[in-house]
Amino acid sequence: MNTVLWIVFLPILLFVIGTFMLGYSRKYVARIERRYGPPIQQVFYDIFKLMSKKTNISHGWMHDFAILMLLGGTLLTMYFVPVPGFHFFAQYGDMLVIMYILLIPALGMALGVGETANPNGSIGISRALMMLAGYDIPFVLTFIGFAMINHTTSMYELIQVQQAGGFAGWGLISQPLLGIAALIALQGMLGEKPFEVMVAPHEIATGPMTEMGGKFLGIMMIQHAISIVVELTIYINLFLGGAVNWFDYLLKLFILFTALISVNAVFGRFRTDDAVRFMWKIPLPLAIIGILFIIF
Amino acid sequence: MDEKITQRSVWEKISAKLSKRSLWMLHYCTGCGAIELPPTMTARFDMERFGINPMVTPRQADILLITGYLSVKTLKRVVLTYEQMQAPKYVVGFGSCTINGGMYWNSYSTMKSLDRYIPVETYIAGCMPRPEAIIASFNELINKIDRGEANSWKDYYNNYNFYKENQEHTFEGPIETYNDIKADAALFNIK
Amino acid sequence: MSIVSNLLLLTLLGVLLNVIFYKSEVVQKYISLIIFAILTYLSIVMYPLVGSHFEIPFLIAGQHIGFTITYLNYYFALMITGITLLTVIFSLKFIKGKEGNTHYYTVLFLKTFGMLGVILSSDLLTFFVFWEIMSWSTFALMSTGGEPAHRSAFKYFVFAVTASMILMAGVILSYSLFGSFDFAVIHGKMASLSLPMTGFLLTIFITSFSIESAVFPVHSWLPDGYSNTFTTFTAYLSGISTRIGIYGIILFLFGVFGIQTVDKLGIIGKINFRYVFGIFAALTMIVPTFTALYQHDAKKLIAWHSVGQGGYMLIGLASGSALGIAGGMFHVLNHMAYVVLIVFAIASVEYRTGTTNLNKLGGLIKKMPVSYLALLFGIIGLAGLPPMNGFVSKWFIYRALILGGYPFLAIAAVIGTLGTILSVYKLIHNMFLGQLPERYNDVKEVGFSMQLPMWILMIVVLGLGVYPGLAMGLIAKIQVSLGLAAVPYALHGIKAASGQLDMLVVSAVFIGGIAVTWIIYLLGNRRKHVGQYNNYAGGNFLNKSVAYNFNYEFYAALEHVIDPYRKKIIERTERGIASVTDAVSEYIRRIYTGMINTYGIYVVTAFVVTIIILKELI
Amino acid sequence: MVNPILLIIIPLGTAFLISTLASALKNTTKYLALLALLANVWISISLLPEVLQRPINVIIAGVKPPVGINLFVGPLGAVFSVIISIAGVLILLYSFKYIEGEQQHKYYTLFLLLITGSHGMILTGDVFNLFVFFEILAISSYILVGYAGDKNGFEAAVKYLILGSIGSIFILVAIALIYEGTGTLNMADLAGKFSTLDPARRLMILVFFITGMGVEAAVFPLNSWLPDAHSSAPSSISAVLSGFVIEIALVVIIKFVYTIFAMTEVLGFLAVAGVITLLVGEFAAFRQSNIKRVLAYSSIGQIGLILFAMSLNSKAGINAGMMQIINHTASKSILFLTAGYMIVKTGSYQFSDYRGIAKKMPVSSFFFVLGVLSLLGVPPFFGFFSKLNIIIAALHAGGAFYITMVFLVLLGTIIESIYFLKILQVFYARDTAILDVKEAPFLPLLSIALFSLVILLGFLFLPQITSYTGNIASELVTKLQMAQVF
Repeated sequence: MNTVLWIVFLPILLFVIGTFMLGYSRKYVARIERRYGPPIQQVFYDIFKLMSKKTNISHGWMHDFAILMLLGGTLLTMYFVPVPGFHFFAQYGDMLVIMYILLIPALGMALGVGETANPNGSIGISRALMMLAGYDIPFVLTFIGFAMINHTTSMYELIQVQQAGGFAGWGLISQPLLGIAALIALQGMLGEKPFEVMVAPHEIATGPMTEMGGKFLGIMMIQHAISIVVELTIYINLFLGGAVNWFDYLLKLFILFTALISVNAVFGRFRTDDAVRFMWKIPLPLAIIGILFIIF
Repeated sequence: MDEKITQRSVWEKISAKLSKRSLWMLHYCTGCGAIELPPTMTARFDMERFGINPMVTPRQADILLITGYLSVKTLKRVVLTYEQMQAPKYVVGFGSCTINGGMYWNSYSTMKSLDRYIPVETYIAGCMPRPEAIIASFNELINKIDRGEANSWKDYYNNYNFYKENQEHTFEGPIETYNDIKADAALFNIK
Repeated sequence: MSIVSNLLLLTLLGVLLNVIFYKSEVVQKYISLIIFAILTYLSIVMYPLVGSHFEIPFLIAGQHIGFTITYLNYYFALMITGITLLTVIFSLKFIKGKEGNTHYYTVLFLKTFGMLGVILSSDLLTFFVFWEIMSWSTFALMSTGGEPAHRSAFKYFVFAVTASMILMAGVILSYSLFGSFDFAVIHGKMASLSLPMTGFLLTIFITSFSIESAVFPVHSWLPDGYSNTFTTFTAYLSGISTRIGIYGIILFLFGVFGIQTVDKLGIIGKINFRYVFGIFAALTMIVPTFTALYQHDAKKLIAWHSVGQGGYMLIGLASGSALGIAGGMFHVLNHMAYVVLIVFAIASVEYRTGTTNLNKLGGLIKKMPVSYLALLFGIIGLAGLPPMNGFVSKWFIYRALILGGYPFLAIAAVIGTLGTILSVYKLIHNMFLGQLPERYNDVKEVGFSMQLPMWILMIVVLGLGVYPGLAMGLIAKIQVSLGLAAVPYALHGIKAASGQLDMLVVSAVFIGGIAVTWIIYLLGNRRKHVGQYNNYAGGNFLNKSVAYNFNYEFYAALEHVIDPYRKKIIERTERGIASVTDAVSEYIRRIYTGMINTYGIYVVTAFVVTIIILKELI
Repeated sequence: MVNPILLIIIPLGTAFLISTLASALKNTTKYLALLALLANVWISISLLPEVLQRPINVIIAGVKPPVGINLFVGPLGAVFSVIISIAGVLILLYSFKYIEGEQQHKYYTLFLLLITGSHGMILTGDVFNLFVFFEILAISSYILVGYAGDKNGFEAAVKYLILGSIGSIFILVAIALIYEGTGTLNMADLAGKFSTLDPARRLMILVFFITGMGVEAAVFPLNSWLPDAHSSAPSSISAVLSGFVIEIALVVIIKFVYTIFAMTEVLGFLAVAGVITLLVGEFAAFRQSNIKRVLAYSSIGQIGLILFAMSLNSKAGINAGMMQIINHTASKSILFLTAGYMIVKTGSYQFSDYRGIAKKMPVSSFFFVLGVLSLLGVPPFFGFFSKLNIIIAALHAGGAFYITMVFLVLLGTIIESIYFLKILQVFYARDTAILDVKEAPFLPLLSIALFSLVILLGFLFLPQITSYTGNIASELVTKLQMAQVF
């Protein structure tokens, strides 16, 4: 019964958290820029407005289906990532599954954008995929290293291992190099500056979103809200010792997110090749050194 | 007009209340007025307070802000862009040029009145209008949406023949935008 | 006896009939269809005979031609006959009217004959005989399709003949060491062999099979060879032909030598034979996959991936754990299913548009939705994303590598997967997505006979993804029969102490997620479909004369990053070897000057040298 | 029992008959030659079972062996006679169409003399007679090489003549030294006495004999005449020369080293020489564009392989070497004979001019492919089994040395495969230049087809063939000759 409740309310919960986090992020950035900024519930208005648009153009059935695949894939990921009090699906899929189902929304998106026949979108996807090659390698490597020392690939068990060790058991503390590498990769994974070249509104007209409007864009924003929480949760679970209760969880989310958007607020944008080079020159060697420490 | 307002359902009222807080703006900057937009967006005036954000593609935008004069060539683009936007959509004419041609009133190549070609929701008078005027105009637009009066976009479907005639007269022939306005009208239950 | 000999004799009959009726395409087509259907049936009903051994009473060098049916053979026989049947069904229309199709089915039968012989053989000599037949028929397969095909087939031949010669050395060396060709006898005597000799022998065999399965430094024959021939052959070759090399590796690593023997072959510390093998496998995953990024021909792109995917199978085998080996073997099946599916989709496009050039296609999703769906299923499998089959086997492999303590091999697998995702997106995007060029406005979907194999393979790809247990049962039996630990499988996944996999749950949750999204989607207003020219272009007017598409140099930025590391060492080495051979032969040729006085000197020299040497000997 | 002497007398007599009756018989001489050779085939085959029971020692003119002249027909001689006779008949059959013109009786005379010399060399039990038959064989082949009468043929014949003469002088010197040292020329007698000679003399005899015979056997570097001679001769003669003439010289060397000199310690040297010959031949063929030169160099390679196999000092090695000889005789004859008509029809020696010839001459091309496959040792053709046996034998010899040798042999095979495949690809090229050529006539094709039967069906008779070659092996290794005579 409890599980059913979780299954029903978890998406809503994470959606609300995600929406407010995005709103907070906009406010935070506005304040750094000395603006007043939008209200914290602004993202909710945006989503509502988009969902209630009267025209919703689409370029074909793949365009329609891509949206379903996008949010569907994100919901899939969401259920497999343990949050405090809910890890029902963790027994059916481990971290490796999560790593690869994380790519389903991206793939769905890419296909839909492809069908819009807009080169801006294609360029955006091309950049997003290249960025993927940049950040995913260090990120997965850190996970591999972490899974290797703990002899498990299950995320739930990794959380428990960390919590058993107390504060010193946190991944970031016990394996600082891996933790830092993963943190940098996480910035790329979230698509925050300086790794947001795939969107680049002034250059390629928001890339993948070029032909997206109305409810399509609305669902994309819902997905964005949820996926941000999910990706942050993955990092928390792997390197910040998971969370014992919801207060702990929200606190960690808040701190981690603030750290990342602070970087986002003050950085410009890397070119794609520079971003990939950066990812392969800083976090990747860090992760490799971290793993060498583990082996020897 | 009044009839329509009274006919609004509760859902539509709530929808208007929420939607008015999120207006994304596509600014079509052909004239000098665009220089006033950065101050409007940045720290001093900060239009994001009202949920107004600049956007780059017509698919995402709610407001089409036309700054300055329009020549035949640019007007074609404006019409295309307008047709590509997704309803409900609001055109804001910025500066005198869009109202009556402004300082180019006797130029042979500029358009004198924007609302002959596409329906305009609000105008901002002035040459050029200050950010305060822009913010005021947006507030006016927000209020209109709240009241359910911002329905000028329907005129394009209602009176398409009028707009099309003016366009074709100016362009000396039809333009192919691949938008079937007649079919769209049916989509919105207009006529 | 009956089934094995029937299998082989039927294939030979197929060769014969096709040679006889080489003028009539219709007769050839139906003969082949019927015979391959029977072959498939026979290989399915072979199951109860597993474990039996047959001999054809005919001596080669004091040795009967022996065949045996094991679980491993059965697994491969099923794949061979099944995929050949699908290829034939697909080819019925595809090759019609193509130049050089008169021997199409003949070489297909000959190739199948060779492959069936190789996998069913129970001794080294039979293995080698059929191996040679297989190599030559592969060469014939690759040669069909004009002058470029001839050139690339020639390149294959150079590699293949080297592989066969190495294999021959290995076969005979083991005969002289063990006194028998029989796999079982050799396996029994393996423990008595000294370790260096074991290592040497194993290296010989593995090298030979590596050439056939296109492992990294010796892979360069494959991409051109596979992509220049008929597209259906590309499917067939990348689907199963290359994997016979993998069969050889499985057979020798685990069946003939045995994992215990192989594990004894240490080099330094943790680095043992398997680890070195794994490094080659890792390079096989990375280098060809990233070379695929640069390709602008669909067939060539897939051919490069065919090389790269071989690395996953090998690295799974190299991991040495039950899970990894199962993953490697499972990946053979999975790869076959999705790569053939992908190539069939490409072939459909080629059939309708006449080109596979990725820079010239686009937007075909509107015209060929079934082919698009086929390609989509295929690339999801190839990229290794859930819920398709490629993910499951890759998951086994990753997990085996991580828990086995091979982080760098695991990361190689991940890098390979990322490269794959990049290039398969390019493939599907440039063919089916983006703007539809005006010249393809009249393109239609392919007919039923070409759709049918694609639908079947789509079901296989998805079915094995959701219910991996369907194949894992057989694989677990193979593992037991090879003396390995069996992988703890369930119908839809893996049961393990930590971190299980249940593909049914994953798929169900995914479908649930899609359903929820669909409800949200329905909450909004109706969507409206628009044409491709109704598109944002910064206010510009689009029409059919405006090329508004992005497919040329799709990953230019990444290529900028990779380019400095792309030294083309392999190409340069190969060219070097070729030019050295040329130079050596040129010098040796010049020994024969054509002048009688030099010849006289040779005779005198030979005389003197013989005296000097023989004086020492006597 | 048929007297083995007939094998020598019949062709010799027919040769004289043909040359005397040439004016009367005109172009029908060839049937006479065919009859003679058919008789040879029958004799040699009927000898085979008897010889395998017990070697035959034929005494000529009633004088007992140590003093008189005799023929010794062991398994080696019998099997080789069969090979020579059958190959001779088939090649003769081919020549019927291939050799035309008024002077053809000369061709048949010389051909029969060549067969005479071949039989004689292999059957004789006397060292000096060996030299005589060697000269008959050599001289007739010099002339046949230049038979076409063109510049190339003449030049090649002269080179062959000069080098061949050097070789025969060496052999003569060796024979003289033998006779001076032991006082006997009978091989069986010699076998017992040879070891009594002092080492220096033995060395000199050995060296003179090996180098002298090595010229004819085409061992590197004594084989420099071969590419010219084999490529300039008429194709039928190339087939004869490659098919069994060089092999005979080789087998004589091997026979002497094993039985008469009984100096198996030099076999290692011969094995190395064989491998070097193999590699030189294959590499030299690698960049040839003249099809007959390719085949000629390939013959060098094959002779190296045979020498290597036979020098392994084991029954298995000799057995395998003999099988390889059979394979080489059949397949190289096929190749030369098919290439012969391709040259005739296209008028070019360059195989690059044969693009797409398989469309016009499908049967010839098919046989060419068969020949190549067997020569390369592709299963299930006969060449596969001989090559397999060679390598088994080599590895049984054991040691890193022989493993290295095996790898070099396999390297040679790789090179050989590559250049042959290049030719095949040209034959089967799709984008054909319009070649206005026709298929070869029936009779030559029949002869080629009969050769192909050997390599195609050889594997069915493998046990029988191995039993014959196995007997040869035991003859050589157990020095059967001595045992039988004394």
